[in-house]
Amino acid sequence: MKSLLLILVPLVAAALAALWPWSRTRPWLLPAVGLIHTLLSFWLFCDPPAVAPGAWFAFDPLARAVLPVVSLLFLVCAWYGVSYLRIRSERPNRVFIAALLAVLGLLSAGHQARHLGLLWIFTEAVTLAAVPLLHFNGTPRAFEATWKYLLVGGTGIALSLLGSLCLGYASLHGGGDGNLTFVALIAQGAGLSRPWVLIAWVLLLVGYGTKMGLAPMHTWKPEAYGEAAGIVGAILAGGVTSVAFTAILRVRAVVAAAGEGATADHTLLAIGLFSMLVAALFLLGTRDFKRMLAYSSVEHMGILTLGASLGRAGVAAALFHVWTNGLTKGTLFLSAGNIRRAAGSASMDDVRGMNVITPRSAAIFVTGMFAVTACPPFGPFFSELKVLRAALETGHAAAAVMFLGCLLLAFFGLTRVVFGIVDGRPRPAAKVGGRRFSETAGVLLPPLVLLGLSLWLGLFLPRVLSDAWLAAVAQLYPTP
Amino acid sequence: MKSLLDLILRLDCWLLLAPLLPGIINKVKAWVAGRRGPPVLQLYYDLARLWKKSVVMSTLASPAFVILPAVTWVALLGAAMLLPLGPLGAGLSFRGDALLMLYLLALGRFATAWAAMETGSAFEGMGTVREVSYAVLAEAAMIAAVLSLSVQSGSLSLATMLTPSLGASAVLLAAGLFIVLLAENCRVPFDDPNTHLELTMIHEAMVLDHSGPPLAAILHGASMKLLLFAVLLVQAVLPMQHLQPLAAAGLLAGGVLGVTVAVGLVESLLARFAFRRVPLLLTAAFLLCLFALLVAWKGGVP
Amino acid sequence: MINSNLNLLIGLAMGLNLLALGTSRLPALIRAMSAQGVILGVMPILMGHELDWQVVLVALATVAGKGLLIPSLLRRAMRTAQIDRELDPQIGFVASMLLGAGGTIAALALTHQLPLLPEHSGSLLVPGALATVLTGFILLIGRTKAISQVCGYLILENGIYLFGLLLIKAMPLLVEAGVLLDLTVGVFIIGIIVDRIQRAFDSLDTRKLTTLHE
Amino acid sequence: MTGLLLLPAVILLVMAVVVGARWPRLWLGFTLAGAGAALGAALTVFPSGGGWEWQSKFLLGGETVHLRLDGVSAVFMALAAVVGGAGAVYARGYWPDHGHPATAPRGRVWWSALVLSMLLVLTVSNGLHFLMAWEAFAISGYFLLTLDPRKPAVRAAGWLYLATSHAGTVCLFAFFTLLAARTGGWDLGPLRADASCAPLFWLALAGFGMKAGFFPLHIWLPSAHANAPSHVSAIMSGVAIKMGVYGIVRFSGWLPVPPAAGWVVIGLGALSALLGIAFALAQNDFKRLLAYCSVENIGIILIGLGAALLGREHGDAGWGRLALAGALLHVWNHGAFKTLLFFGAGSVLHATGTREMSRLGGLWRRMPWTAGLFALGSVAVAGLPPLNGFVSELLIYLGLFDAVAGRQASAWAAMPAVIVLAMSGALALAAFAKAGAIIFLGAARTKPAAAAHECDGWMRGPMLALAGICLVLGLAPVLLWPALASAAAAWHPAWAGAMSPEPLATLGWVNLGLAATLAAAGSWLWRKVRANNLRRAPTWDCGYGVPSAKMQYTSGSFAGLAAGWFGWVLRPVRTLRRVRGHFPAHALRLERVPETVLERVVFPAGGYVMEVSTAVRRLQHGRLSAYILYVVAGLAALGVLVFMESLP
Repeated sequence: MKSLLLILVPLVAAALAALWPWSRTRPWLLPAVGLIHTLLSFWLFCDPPAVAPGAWFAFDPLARAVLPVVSLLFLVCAWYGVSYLRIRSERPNRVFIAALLAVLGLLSAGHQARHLGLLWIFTEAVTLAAVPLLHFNGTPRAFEATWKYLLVGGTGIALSLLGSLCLGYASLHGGGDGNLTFVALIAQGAGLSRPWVLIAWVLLLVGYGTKMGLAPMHTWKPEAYGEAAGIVGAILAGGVTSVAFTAILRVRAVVAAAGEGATADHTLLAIGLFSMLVAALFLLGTRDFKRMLAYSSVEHMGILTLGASLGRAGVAAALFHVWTNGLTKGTLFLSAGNIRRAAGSASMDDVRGMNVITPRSAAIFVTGMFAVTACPPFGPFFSELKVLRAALETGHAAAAVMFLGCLLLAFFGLTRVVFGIVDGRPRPAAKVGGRRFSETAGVLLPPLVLLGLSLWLGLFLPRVLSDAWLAAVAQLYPTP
Repeated sequence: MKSLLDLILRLDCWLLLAPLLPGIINKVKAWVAGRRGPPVLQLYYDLARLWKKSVVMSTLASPAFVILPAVTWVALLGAAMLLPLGPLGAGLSFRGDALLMLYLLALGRFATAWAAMETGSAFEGMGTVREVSYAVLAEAAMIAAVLSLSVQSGSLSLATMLTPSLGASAVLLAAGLFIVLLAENCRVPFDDPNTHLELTMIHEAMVLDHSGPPLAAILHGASMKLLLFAVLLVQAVLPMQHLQPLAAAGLLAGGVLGVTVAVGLVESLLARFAFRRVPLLLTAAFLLCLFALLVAWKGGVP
Repeated sequence: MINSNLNLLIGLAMGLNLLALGTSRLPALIRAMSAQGVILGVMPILMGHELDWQVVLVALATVAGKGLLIPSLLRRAMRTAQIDRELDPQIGFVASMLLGAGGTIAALALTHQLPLLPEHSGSLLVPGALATVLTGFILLIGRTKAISQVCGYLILENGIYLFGLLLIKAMPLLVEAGVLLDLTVGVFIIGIIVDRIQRAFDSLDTRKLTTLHE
Repeated sequence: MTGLLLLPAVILLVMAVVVGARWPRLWLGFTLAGAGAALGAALTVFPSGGGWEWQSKFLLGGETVHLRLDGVSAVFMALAAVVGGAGAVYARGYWPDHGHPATAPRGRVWWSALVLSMLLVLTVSNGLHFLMAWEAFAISGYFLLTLDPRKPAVRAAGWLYLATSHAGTVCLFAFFTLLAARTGGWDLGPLRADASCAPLFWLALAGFGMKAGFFPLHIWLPSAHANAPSHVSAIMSGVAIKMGVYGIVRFSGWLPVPPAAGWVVIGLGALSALLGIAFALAQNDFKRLLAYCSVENIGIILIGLGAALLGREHGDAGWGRLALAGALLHVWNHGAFKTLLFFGAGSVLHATGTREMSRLGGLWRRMPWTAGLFALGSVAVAGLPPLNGFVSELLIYLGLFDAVAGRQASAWAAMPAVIVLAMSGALALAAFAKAGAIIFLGAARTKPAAAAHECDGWMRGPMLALAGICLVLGLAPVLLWPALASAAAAWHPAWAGAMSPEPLATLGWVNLGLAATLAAAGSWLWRKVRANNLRRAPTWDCGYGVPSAKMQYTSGSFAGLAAGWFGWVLRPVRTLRRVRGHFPAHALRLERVPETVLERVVFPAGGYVMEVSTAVRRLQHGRLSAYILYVVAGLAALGVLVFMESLP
């Protein structure tokens, strides 16, 4: 029941927001819903409900291992959103808020879906609900970004539907009774028809990989993140991608049950490393610090995929990385949003000396940059080291070398851009650009809190969390 | 009491006998040129006169300018005291005193160089540059020589090191050390101590501005350095440890005299090299010492 | 007998693919697309097995959506943009047709490699689906006008729907929910976007949409 | 006892970090007290030799906190404490609030953070915690280095430092993770038995070597040390690069090493020693000269360490122990005199505002203290008796000579090393004769040089203290014997037990006697000169009428001869305009010595990578149809991959 509330509360609130007449008070719906949602998800986290094997919806171990961080991220972003929307009071926020809440609800649904079809439907729904968020700014650039997001994402979604159909046909061919819950599919196991399973795997990997933003399907990411508001970027990068990732994990379990686990792992390894490499190469050259965040997100999706290909330890590390990466990326997107707003541009070529104009946001941005490039003692360091260790312990030495090399290149790129905009003499243009941006607590504390959470995850990772991840791994690897 | 006497005797050897060598060299050169030449004791007179003279000091120089010659002098004397004197043996002997000797020579070089740069004169700068640069190669040759000595003696203190075995390595070593001697003491063909074309000078150019007692210290130090190298060379190649003390002393004295005369002959028969060929000669010295080392290594454990 | 009727329709749809690939006039493209939609719509009813309400629902929705609603939306967008031709495409019309034909043959060949259920063995469903999907991709990649790309996307959807017909008996939810949601909402929003792009860039040429790049 | 001193040290430094931005005096007090406590903690370790260890149940990053301080780490901690304290005092005069209102507070905070993180690096005994402390150390170093990030040169140097340092850290990621994968846990400690860990040594060598900055991994070092504020250059050169040495020493002691390790290390050491000092000699920027001299000294240390490894390889030969002692002692000595020299350089920079030697000259008149102290530092760094530089070099020499006398295979490593050591010593003499002479002697070449001013007490005090350390270490090196013995024992237990400090004791007496004689003779001569009256006159320039400051030897002309012999690696870039006509109007001769490794190797390689990156980035051209094509391409590629996989 509570698990359904996780879905219904935000959706109802979205409807409410759509009807709410006072645009000045409407933003407060965000933190309110975020708070309820967080409380609910942590309540569920602390005493997980029993999962009926045939259930289409459930707060199962995998959802338990990922959903809390999504709602946590949403809560903090919502808090930021209040002050952000106050700054952007010139834009109508009705659709924006409604869409944001709808995204939250659909995300919770997608994370809890244990049925191939439902999972696809909700992923699709999230994609569509995110569209208004992207053209909130209403500029031509925003429309272009939205158009690309929609068409590339739509293609991916279509492919994942085709994949789902193929998987369904595989089950039908294997004498399945049309029950498409993952449990049933895994139970069918070797009964599934291999060729169809493999076709389905490729299609689903590409489809959901497009949603995750794995190279070479990542092309929508820089455009979308580069034009979206910081808060939207944070939620897309931290929340929406995680749905696609868990979807891939669930499908992989089915493929492994069908006896093609090795193939699946090889494809995951290949595409993960490829994404890291491509992202690193882009990072070396990009001159726009919001697009930089998008590429960094591509890189971390690659890390997740790499981890997912490395067996139990790797998947556990990947789930850990979902948390650390989500929170740290949130920090970066929010503080980058502040800097973008104060500087009036996102390009290295006209932004400089931000540690003079917005000293606090710049400090948070730099710290977050170090955190996301796996500098201890922040969370990503530990999760990436776990991935590395999993790679070395499973004997993927070459993959480990490439992983480290890509991390290094990415570090070069990130430091180049970040210190390029933070240091140096501030351009006078930045000062006169629009009305002066003031660093209020409302725009500083949320990224700071996320950074603190990332630090806390690194230094004092509570036992219960790692146990939750292990439980999820146990769900994904039913046979020991 | 015995040691005190020994010390005094040793000091006398070094302090009093050293200035003889330049005199002898000059005599030899004069003799070859068919002149009478200055008396052998000329340097003693010069030293005594300089010691009484007043000092003229460059307006640019700091007080260190007159103190540093003393440093050089002490460093050279210290190096000399480490060197065993035939029957007398070494005054102070410990593992690694050979290296201390090399580094004391370096200390003397540093002091001289610093004092020379004090004046800001272009000529002294030139001399300094040449001195410190050629020292790099000379140092390499010296260390190779020390290495070969320690290899063939299996020891690292001069007293026991200088027990050469007659043979190929001794010849090579002698040649190498003789070249180093010429270079380190700024003799022809590296340098010409008594020309007055400053452009041809290394050591002389460095001391152009000195006068009075400091100059005396420098000249005396230079003669000590010459004696030091001569003694080292002789003991490095002539086996004398199982001779009677007096015979050994005689052999040593004769050897030193021979080296001195050789220097004189070289000076009067050879012309000074062009500076670009100096490194080649020093490299040759280095290679000679290196071959000596390899020969000694082949020679096996003594 | 039934299979042959079905195959006839599928063959027709595949023919429409080639037409869509070959034409340079947007109205023709839209017409081909909508005709294909109608054909796909009636297919489930012809598939023989007894008509339960779900199948009928799917059929009606498809006909309404793909046959009427979307084409009218697109025509409106076309009128507002005052364009009715696809000029200098990325992939020429002849080339596209050849590609589509080649793809169709490849799809037929591939289908022989795949294990099919006995009742589908003789039908053209799978190759038709693959060919249509391919056509959709060719249009998406090869055309530059937003409207033609939308048509391409919809033909892609048609292909997927065609494949879904394999499963409509066993797992109808997957098919209908997927297709309906996808079509209605997706196209609705694409319509809006087309409209907005039209206003923002006063053109529907997606080649103008390249301000965002590295 | 050790713990009782270590805890307050950490607490005090943390408090210094906290108060640093606001209250300078309080910060100074805390930092000094913390450094003192750390020094005390280090000193308590030596006599016992046993070392100190503390394990708690407290989890940090999922690992129990495990601290340990043994002979090896104590040697480095003592150095860090001394330099950290001295630099804190120096900074008060060199980088004061009124001079740098914006950056001085930040500088204080990062300074304490740097010292603190170095203490942690030296004490933590767990892979994860080591990496944490290591990265904190590297990053605080970066922020200290770029205290003045408005200067493009500083930014470039800072980025190079950060990038190379992270490259090293990535190697360490691999090193510690592999170690954890092999041993099953992150806890560090002696694993001398487990031969499977031997190959990891190469990773450690690369990772820590990046920080230690031996040739050819030194690329970041010259620009960083030259552009940083001088007290930062001092601690970076005196201590920070030693952390890299610490890593190599520590893990070559704890883990088994491959047989080739000793040869490689001694070879790298010889290379760095010779080329480092050759580059130093050719520099015109005196801070770059000092930086390259650090490369040389790291090389000397590595020669000692390599000999120690060889000695351990050949059945615990005693000479290995001598060489190790020499290497560790040289860590200390270099820390002392290099810090002194950088402080001196700092006060010159502070007084004249230029780092170009050829614009200086005759500074001794305006700043006699700095000149004297710099001269003393030069004597020490050139390894001349009676100062400390000679002591450690002698120990290394003794080790190498004994290796030669041993007539084992290792002799073939030792003999070239000896020769290289001697040559680099002579080159160091030339380099520092040049530096001291061109900066402080002769006549002032420019106005700022003529208008220089002596540094204030805050800067002079630490310099005097360090000079004192150099003197004490030179005259009474035997004081350090227990430290070296316990360090050697901690590095290789078989080398525990009594070993006679005989070389150091004798050398101490000799140095003492030498110093006394020098003082006596000097003062005697001085008095004698005063007695027969001293007269001042212009420099006699061989009859030339008007000697001018322009006629003096410059740094370029000084280095010309010896640097010419190394032209094959220095590759100097000359711009020459010859003298023309009877009354030449203008002649010019500029000479720049490039960063050979950086400009001939690293930059081209980076250029290739950037070309690839540009080519890839062109694919993100914004055309939607191409993006969909990429999706299809990805689909096809994965399909092919899966098809290949599924083939039997």
